[in-house]
Amino acid sequence: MMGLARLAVTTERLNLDALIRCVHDAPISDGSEGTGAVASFLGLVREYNLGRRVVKLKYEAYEPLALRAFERIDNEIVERWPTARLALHHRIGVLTIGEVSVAIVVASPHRADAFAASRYAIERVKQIAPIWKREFFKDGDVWIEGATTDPDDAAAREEAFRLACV
Amino acid sequence: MMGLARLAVTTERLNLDALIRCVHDAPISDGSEGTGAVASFLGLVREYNLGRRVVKLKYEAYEPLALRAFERIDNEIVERWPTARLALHHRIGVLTIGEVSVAIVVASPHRADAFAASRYAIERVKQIAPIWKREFFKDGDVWIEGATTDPDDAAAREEAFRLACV
Amino acid sequence: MRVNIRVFARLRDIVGAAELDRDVPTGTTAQRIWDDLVEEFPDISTYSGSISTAVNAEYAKMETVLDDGDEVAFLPPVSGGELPG
Amino acid sequence: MRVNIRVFARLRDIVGAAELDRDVPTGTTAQRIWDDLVEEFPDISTYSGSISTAVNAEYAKMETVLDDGDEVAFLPPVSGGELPG
Repeated sequence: MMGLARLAVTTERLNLDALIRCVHDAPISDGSEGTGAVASFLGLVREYNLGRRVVKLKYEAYEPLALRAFERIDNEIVERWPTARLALHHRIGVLTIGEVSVAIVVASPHRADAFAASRYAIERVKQIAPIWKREFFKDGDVWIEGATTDPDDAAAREEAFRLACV
Repeated sequence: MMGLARLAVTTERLNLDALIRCVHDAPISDGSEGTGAVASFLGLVREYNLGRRVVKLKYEAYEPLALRAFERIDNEIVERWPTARLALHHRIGVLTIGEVSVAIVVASPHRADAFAASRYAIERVKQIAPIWKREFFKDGDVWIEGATTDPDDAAAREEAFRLACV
Repeated sequence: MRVNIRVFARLRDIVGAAELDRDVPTGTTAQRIWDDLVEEFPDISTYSGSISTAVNAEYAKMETVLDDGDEVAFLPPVSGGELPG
Repeated sequence: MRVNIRVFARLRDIVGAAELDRDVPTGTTAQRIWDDLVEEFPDISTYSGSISTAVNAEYAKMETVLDDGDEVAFLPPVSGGELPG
């Protein structure tokens, strides 16, 4: 059986268990202790955003660049947390309330690293992944735009580290 | 179908997906925004601990008190993060390498709360749950003991909040 | 009156049982039960400074006076998981 | 030479297509492509201060000189998810 890619942009429904197996079965870089902690994060389509009731969302990505952003985040994580192993999938297309838009899993020997790296990953995804979100309401829709973050912006990275509490 | 208990001590294999459904389907206290974030934590039996190669672990609990500790943690979380919803299962009995001993899921409208509350939950479990761990090696075994923490110890709670980065 | 004593982890190993029933006089405290247990199983004395106590599955002080039928538990330090780092 | 232009999200809505092919002179920069696009679709001009650019799926500066067959993408600000709190 082909192994699941650790990093992906996909129209398929996200499968957390598959992502966990993907990082759990993978050898940890230093090979010294084994996996003791797996921290996961799921981002879901929330029913209300900024006070508006959401009917559905549509995610659009510049896929090749999004994958490169994920690879960059993966490298940043290994650099800061050498024993951590990341899996990161983002769904695109139309999603309804309660569906999972992003799934992040980090396995590591100890829990502090797994928690910090998973938080760091989602902050960096929000900062640098070229993925846009269109919210549909009962009577209209809007593209949600945010700040543009240069992937090389050191201040943005620092902010992600700060939120990851390291 | 009977709903899964949000808090449990069990000899059964832990099922993260079932725990996620359990908090995801549950109404969030303030009912205002819906679930936007689900943070999870799995503690696994690590192959090496303190430099020793582990063959298997045995967890033993004082079950009724452990459940009360979980209820206490649940209350502490709702008090600090009113929109968060916790599920917390701890396995007991004999576990081999790579098996999941504890599973924690927190759903909330926003990710900051889900991350913080899930980290807080595992720190509090380690502090106050009457669950003991026996490590078996190739040629012997040892009970792992730690500090005794009074559940009312405010300093311990503060430390858990600090690790949760709040 | 009769109380049910529960011990865990290494305490349980030393005592050789998870539960013991003991007949004790009215007014007996958890501390007194522990002291009697130490007399019976001297190897557990190293835990005198570190155990917690629960009465009827609620944390309690060692000075708690027991009632007939009470369950008193002596809890060694919890595992605490991994060391920091 | 010919370049392939890619636009996303609201830019794509305004332009009415995800991709456009344009014949441009040798030495054309990403900035020049954008300026021509603004002329063609004036409603996108509000993005002139906030777009990022990628050339062949790598982030690039607006001053980047394009080659024949290059793919130049104009990226509106990413969604950034929820507001703080």
